[in-house]
Amino acid sequence: MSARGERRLGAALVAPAGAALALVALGPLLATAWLSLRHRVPVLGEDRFVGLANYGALAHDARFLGALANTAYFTALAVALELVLALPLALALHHAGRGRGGIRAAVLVPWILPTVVAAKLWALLLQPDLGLLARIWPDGAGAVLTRPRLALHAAIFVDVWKTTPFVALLLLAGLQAIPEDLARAARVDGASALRVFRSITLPLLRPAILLALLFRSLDAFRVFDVVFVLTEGGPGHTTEPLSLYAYRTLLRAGSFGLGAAISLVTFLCVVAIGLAWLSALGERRPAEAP
Amino acid sequence: MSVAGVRLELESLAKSYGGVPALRGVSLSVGDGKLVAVVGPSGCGKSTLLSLVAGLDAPDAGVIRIDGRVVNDLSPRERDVAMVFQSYALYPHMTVRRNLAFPLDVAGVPRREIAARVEEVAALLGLAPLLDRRPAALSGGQRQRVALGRALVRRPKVFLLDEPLSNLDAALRLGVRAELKKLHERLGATFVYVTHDQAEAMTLADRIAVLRDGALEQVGTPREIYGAPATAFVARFVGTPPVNLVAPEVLGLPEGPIDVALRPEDLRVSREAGAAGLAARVWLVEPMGSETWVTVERAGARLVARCEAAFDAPPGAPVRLGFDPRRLQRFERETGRRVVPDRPG
Amino acid sequence: MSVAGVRLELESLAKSYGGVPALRGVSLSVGDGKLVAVVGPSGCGKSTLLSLVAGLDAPDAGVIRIDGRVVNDLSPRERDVAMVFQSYALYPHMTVRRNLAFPLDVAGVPRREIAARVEEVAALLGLAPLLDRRPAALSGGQRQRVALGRALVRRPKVFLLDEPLSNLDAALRLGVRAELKKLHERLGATFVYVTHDQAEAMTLADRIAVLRDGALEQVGTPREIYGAPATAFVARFVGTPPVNLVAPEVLGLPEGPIDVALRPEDLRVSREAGAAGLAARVWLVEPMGSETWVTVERAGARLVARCEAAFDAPPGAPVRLGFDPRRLQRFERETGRRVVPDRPG
Amino acid sequence: RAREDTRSADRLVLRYQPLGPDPAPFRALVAAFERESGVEVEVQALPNAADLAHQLLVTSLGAGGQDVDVFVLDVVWVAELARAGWLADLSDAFPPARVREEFLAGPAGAVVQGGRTFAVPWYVDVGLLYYRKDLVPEPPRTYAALAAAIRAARAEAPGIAGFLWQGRQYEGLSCNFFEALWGHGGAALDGDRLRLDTPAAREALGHLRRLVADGLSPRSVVTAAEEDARRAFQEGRAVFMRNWPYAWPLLQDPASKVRGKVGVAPLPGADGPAPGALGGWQLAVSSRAPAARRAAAIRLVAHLTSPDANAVLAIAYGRNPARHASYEDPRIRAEAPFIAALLPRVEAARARPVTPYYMLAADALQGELSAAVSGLRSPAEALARAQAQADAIAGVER
Amino acid sequence: MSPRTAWTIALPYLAFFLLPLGWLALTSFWPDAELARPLPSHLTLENHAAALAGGGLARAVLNSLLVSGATAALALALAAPAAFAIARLGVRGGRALLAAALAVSMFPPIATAAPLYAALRAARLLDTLPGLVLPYTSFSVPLALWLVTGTFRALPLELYRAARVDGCTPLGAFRRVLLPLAAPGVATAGLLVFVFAWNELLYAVTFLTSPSRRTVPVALALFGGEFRDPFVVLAAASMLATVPVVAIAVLFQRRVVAGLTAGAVKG
Ligand SMILES: Nc1ncnc2c1ncn2[C@@H]1O[C@H](COP(=O)(O)OP(=O)(O)OP(=O)(O)O)[C@@H](O)[C@H]1O
Ligand SMILES: Nc1ncnc2c1ncn2[C@@H]1O[C@H](COP(=O)(O)OP(=O)(O)OP(=O)(O)O)[C@@H](O)[C@H]1O
Ligand SMILES: [Mg+2]
Ligand SMILES: [Mg+2]
Repeated sequence: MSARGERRLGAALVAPAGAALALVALGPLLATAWLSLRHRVPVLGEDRFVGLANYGALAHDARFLGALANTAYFTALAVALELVLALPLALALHHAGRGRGGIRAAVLVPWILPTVVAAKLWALLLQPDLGLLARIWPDGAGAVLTRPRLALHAAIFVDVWKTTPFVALLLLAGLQAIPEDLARAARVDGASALRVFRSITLPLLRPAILLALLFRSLDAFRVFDVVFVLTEGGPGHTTEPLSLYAYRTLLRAGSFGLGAAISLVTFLCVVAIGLAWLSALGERRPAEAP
Repeated sequence: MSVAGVRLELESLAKSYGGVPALRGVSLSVGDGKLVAVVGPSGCGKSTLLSLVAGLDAPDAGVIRIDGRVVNDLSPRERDVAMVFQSYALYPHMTVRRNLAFPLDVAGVPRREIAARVEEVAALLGLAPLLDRRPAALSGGQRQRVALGRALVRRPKVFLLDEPLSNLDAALRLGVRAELKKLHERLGATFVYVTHDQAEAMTLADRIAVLRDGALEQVGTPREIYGAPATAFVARFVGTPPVNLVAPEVLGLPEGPIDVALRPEDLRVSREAGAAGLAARVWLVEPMGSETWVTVERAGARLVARCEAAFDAPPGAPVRLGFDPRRLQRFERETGRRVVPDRPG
Repeated sequence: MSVAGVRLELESLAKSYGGVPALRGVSLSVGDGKLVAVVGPSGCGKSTLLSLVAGLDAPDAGVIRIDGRVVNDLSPRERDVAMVFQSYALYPHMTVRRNLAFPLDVAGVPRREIAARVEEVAALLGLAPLLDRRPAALSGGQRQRVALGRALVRRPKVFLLDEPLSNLDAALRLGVRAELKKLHERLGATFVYVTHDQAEAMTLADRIAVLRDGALEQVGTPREIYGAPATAFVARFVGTPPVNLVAPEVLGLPEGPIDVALRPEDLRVSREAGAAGLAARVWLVEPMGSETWVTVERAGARLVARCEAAFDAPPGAPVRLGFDPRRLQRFERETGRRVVPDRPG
Repeated sequence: RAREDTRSADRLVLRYQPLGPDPAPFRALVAAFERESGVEVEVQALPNAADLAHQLLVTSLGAGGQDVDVFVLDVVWVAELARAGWLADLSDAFPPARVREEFLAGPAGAVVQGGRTFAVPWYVDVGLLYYRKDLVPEPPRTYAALAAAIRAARAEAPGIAGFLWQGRQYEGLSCNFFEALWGHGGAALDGDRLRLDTPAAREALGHLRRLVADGLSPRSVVTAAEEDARRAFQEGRAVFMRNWPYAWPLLQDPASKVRGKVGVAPLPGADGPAPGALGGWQLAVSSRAPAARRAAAIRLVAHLTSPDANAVLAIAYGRNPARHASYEDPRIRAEAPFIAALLPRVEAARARPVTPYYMLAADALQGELSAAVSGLRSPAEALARAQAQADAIAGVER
Repeated sequence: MSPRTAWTIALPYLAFFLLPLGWLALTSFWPDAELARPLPSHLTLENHAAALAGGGLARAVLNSLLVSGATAALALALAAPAAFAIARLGVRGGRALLAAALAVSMFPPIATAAPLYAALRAARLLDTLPGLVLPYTSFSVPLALWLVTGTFRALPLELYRAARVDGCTPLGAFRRVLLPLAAPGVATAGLLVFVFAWNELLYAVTFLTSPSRRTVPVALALFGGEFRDPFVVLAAASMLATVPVVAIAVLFQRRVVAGLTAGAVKG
């Protein structure tokens, strides 16, 4: 097969995935983009083109700006913690000899548990009055949910608890791809375990870290369930993320145009984050040898 | 800047991989600043030996001493050895320069000195123009040179080199070999050098250790190994083309429970019709440029002789063989052990 | 079972990697069922050449013809070539047996025949006891043999071998080399054989192609390459130890814009006090077992001579040098090109 | 064309939220209709999360399909969905006058919009004051009495919490707020317009905030929903609780620590008892259903809202009937006396503002209420902001 | 890192992850009326019985396994060849596709629910399991695509080349050499996608209406009453429903092993 033939084959292989994406994801995207340019409130019988007015309204919407800040804070802190916690865990999972299968599966359970249940479990544990934590530590951690400035951290905590296994699993997959010879060579070169980690493992893990960062920060930016179950955005919208605002605007309040605009802004933020990660951490891969 | 070499002692080292023995009790002592070449057939345990010394694998049994100190429980880092891996094990994410600098960097050598030493070693190995490439953009031989360079930039107590020159061309190999010799003399570090190249072993080594199936067959100076091999195996293993190991009858000697060995350079082949010697027929003539290897057939056995470059003869041509009986070596046919006294004709 | 060899023609092949030229217009024609050895310094483009022929990379320019048919646009599979990769490229998830069987399996060869051919090739390469291991559990030489075996089980039109024996010990290498020669004769397939081992090139090849910096320096029979090198580069490149390439004055000849080359085996070194010849001093004596390499110093230049094994002298000892002037070769100093006529004394 | 559109007239889709763990009594009720009418009913359960249910309705109705025929509505959705044109006009089968006559005033007011009936009340809920009979001799009728009763009870049972209610940022908080508002003599609706920034509203919200700030209510109420309050109260950890009737049977559970010690009273007000917020569900018919199916659907609604059905719901699921008469139903009086006794409460119950954009505004309102209750903002500021948002929404309409 | 160190590091994590789960497990045996107490007076199986009553949960687990399994299989079937093409065939715009995949998949689900509902209705796929598998697949293709592409890129290029010379078509080399070696990445992707589909609620609750087609999250969401929150039953149900997935995770995990490419190439 010629190079051209190969490229044609490549296109053929990529096409189904591309089509699946375009079909199911691109359509709604465009529909939403169009909707965001309209003022559409079916329950009020409103439906007209307003251009960028919805976006203009958002620029002055304190609730929107608050949600944006909440989301950004949530994303930054949750993802950072998850990564920092997942890395040692992934290494431990990678190196655990006997009983590896068991501990890997065990660690995964929080992530397998349906989010609703996980969040409810923590809502119960963190309940300011009756929760286990409140009993052990009244007014301290037990009361986080009642404190506007702390409640968001509870959501971050639950997200970390639930999602660290996911990140660890991604990193583990990356670790498995690093040839063992390299660490051996580095140790003979005099590197301490820490140095091997810093100079060999970490750089070679970069693609996996990038992947984890990308998917986690994009996903965290769309956080919904955890907050919804834990606080529903309260007290006083202090824990409300963009997705919850969009959800309420779209479906509760039935203001489709504005909801679409919020969704689209969320989406654009997500795209920006993705691009930022890609350019900050993107691989510069060398041409390959014959 | 010279590091005093240290004594490396191995005592009854044994190692097996999942039941397959790779080393079966190897004892070897390498003196301060000496270079021992480890040779042996493919799969005999050479690389295993190095990785035990480096501390990359733990021996199943036996003791490793560096400088009199038992290092079995030390990490590779604490053993202070440099190693060239047979598989190179270059760091794919680092440029050649950073690959070379890595051991120094780890050791906390000042930046300026690192740069100088990297340049030096790169010049030595002809890597200077490649310093900013990644290993993936190098040819096989270039990669091997980086692997070697990464060991040579250091000044460890012990160098462990696993076929460091196998993928280099003859001219380069010769040059690097000479540099290695100089380096060895200058540093006085102890070297363990695994090679398949006899010229390397002969020219570089103070002593050669012949490994066979995970056990030492003989350890000796190059001259001893070549001139007085302890076993038929060693005799056959060193020398290119290999020694002629045949029943004594083939060379017109009395029968016996022995085999006799005669080096190809000690077998004279003459085409002159009237020449004295044993009658034989040419089987194969291989011109090597500087000389010609002639395989002859006699009494059902084949013998190789190194002849001058100009030698030529068609297969089947009758020739006469001559040799100096003093150069014959005798080995028990059963055990392969050398028959002493072996001097008399 | 013999496959007719095919003619392999390369025309002005060029290839560069991100601006770095690896091949700069190589034209080479390998006749039906011939074996051409490709030699050259590390990084000169040998592996690149093979990967272009195999169809693994597309040339930037040039034409590749197999059997008269332009194959530039054919996939490796359609070109029907077998290749040994310098880096082995074994399938790590398959046992040795499945690695060896793989090309046959892909080609849809019946199971029974696959088994037979795998056994055959495994026996040939001494891999029989290792058939059920994975590559990770093999030694370096064993891996290389698997890589070779995977190419040899097939019966393709063209074999491309990239240093297939570099990690094998001398004895094994000799054996495999002989088997390769037999195989080549039996199959009659066309071989392109990259090697650093001169003995391999000389004994196996019908023709040797000397590559330098991505361009062909000379193509010729082994005898031509060794006996009548077209350039000083070729002269220096073949022969171990390498040819002595010096200014004519060093050998007591009249000055001129040329260098003269003398093979080490053509330089006689004599310790006898009264011997005739040029005066020189011993610089280094390297006993190789079968012979001794003696480096002498004269007029600021160093010359190597191959002497008999028994030769010995302390460094600095005065010696006399002799040579047959007819064996001298002359090269323009500027261009490196051979000066013709070069026969006269 | 989609499967749903070709569905024949004798097959209805009913979407509702499960009434309780045991579906059998409800199934029997539906089965009775199927037998009588020969129409098959496919029952689809919605999750019991009001927001999610609302979303599903909006999604499937908004898609313009005939995916459902009969569905349940929260009291506050009727105006909105009717305005959107998604609800069939049921005035022929259920003339407004008859609805007003047969059903409780609150729900009747919610389902009749602009002189037409868009839904039929199914069952109702009402906010109640639960109190500890063992600690409080007489249920308080005013806020001041409530505070005094708490202090008195605390002298008897030190450390006990005072008044539990629902302060989490969700619709429950709105109910609590409107109850306080009515308790302070205020009202939120001025014609079609929501009036939130009024002195009464400021007082009401200030009152809620003070409950927390003064320690009459534990701080945890700012995150509490019904179950949080109920569980704590059931453990005997509080003197008073504002909750719906559903809590009653649970408080009487054999494992309950307050079994037999609980009384129910109207919510206190500034000067006397205040009305409880009206909750509950209505049944509506999709305007998209073709005529034939719509007729069957209306019959199903009639069946499910009949006095008999009211009795089944009351007895099997503890739901308060929407019909006046049912409170006199001997079956209910015998088997669910607590429900029967609630008649004064449900008659007094008041609906949250009945306006098409209640849902739009409530969303903004909840956040501000929560902010005030948890001390983030002063009640005045919070209400001003809520008013601004409500106006923005309403203003857009103009 | 020695296995011992690894365990030392892992133990606090295990505690962190498992203690709350232990509490959840305990809760599932907790009498509902006593949930507000520090400890239950006795343990009961009533909650489990309630969770299993009517067979709805078992049915939901089955549905979820079907949906998640199909999603994982389909996503991998779409993503693996595309990843191969991007990593090895030099498809033009491969990176662009990766980026686009990423972006598109990151669209807030809430914004897509309504348009997808309409699309599925038009395709007569509403209230069918395939109708759920389709959107799940396209939203999980990007993760699988990225993960598997990365894994393919980490494999030595020489292996692909060797397979080609040995007579494989590009697809043959993909199937016989690259795919087995990418097992850790593929298994990880499969597991991640599986769990994504397993946990998804919004689409499931929107697109599925028949009780017989409910997935686990939907079934769990239906346990509540209007105000009642029978957390103990939910705990029991989620414990029961999670067991099969953990078993599946263990199976997937078997394939996530190191050193698959050891011994392949030198250099
Ligand atoms: N990906 C690449 N990028 C840049 N340069 C490359 C790349 N691959 C190979 N080269 C260079 O191309 C030249 C030819 O490489 P090639 O592998 O063909 O050499 P070779 O003759 O096989 O050498 P060796 O004997 O060392 O294996 C080398 O100088 C090498 O550094
Ligand atoms: N992981 C393993 N599992 C099983 N056997 C192994 C393993 N590693 C090595 N071996 C075997 O141990 C023996 C010694 O291997 P080693 O690598 O030391 O050989 P070597 O002398 O270096 O050979 P070569 O010259 O071919 O590199 C070999 O026979 C090899 O097959
Ligand atoms: Mg080895
Ligand atoms: Mg090469």
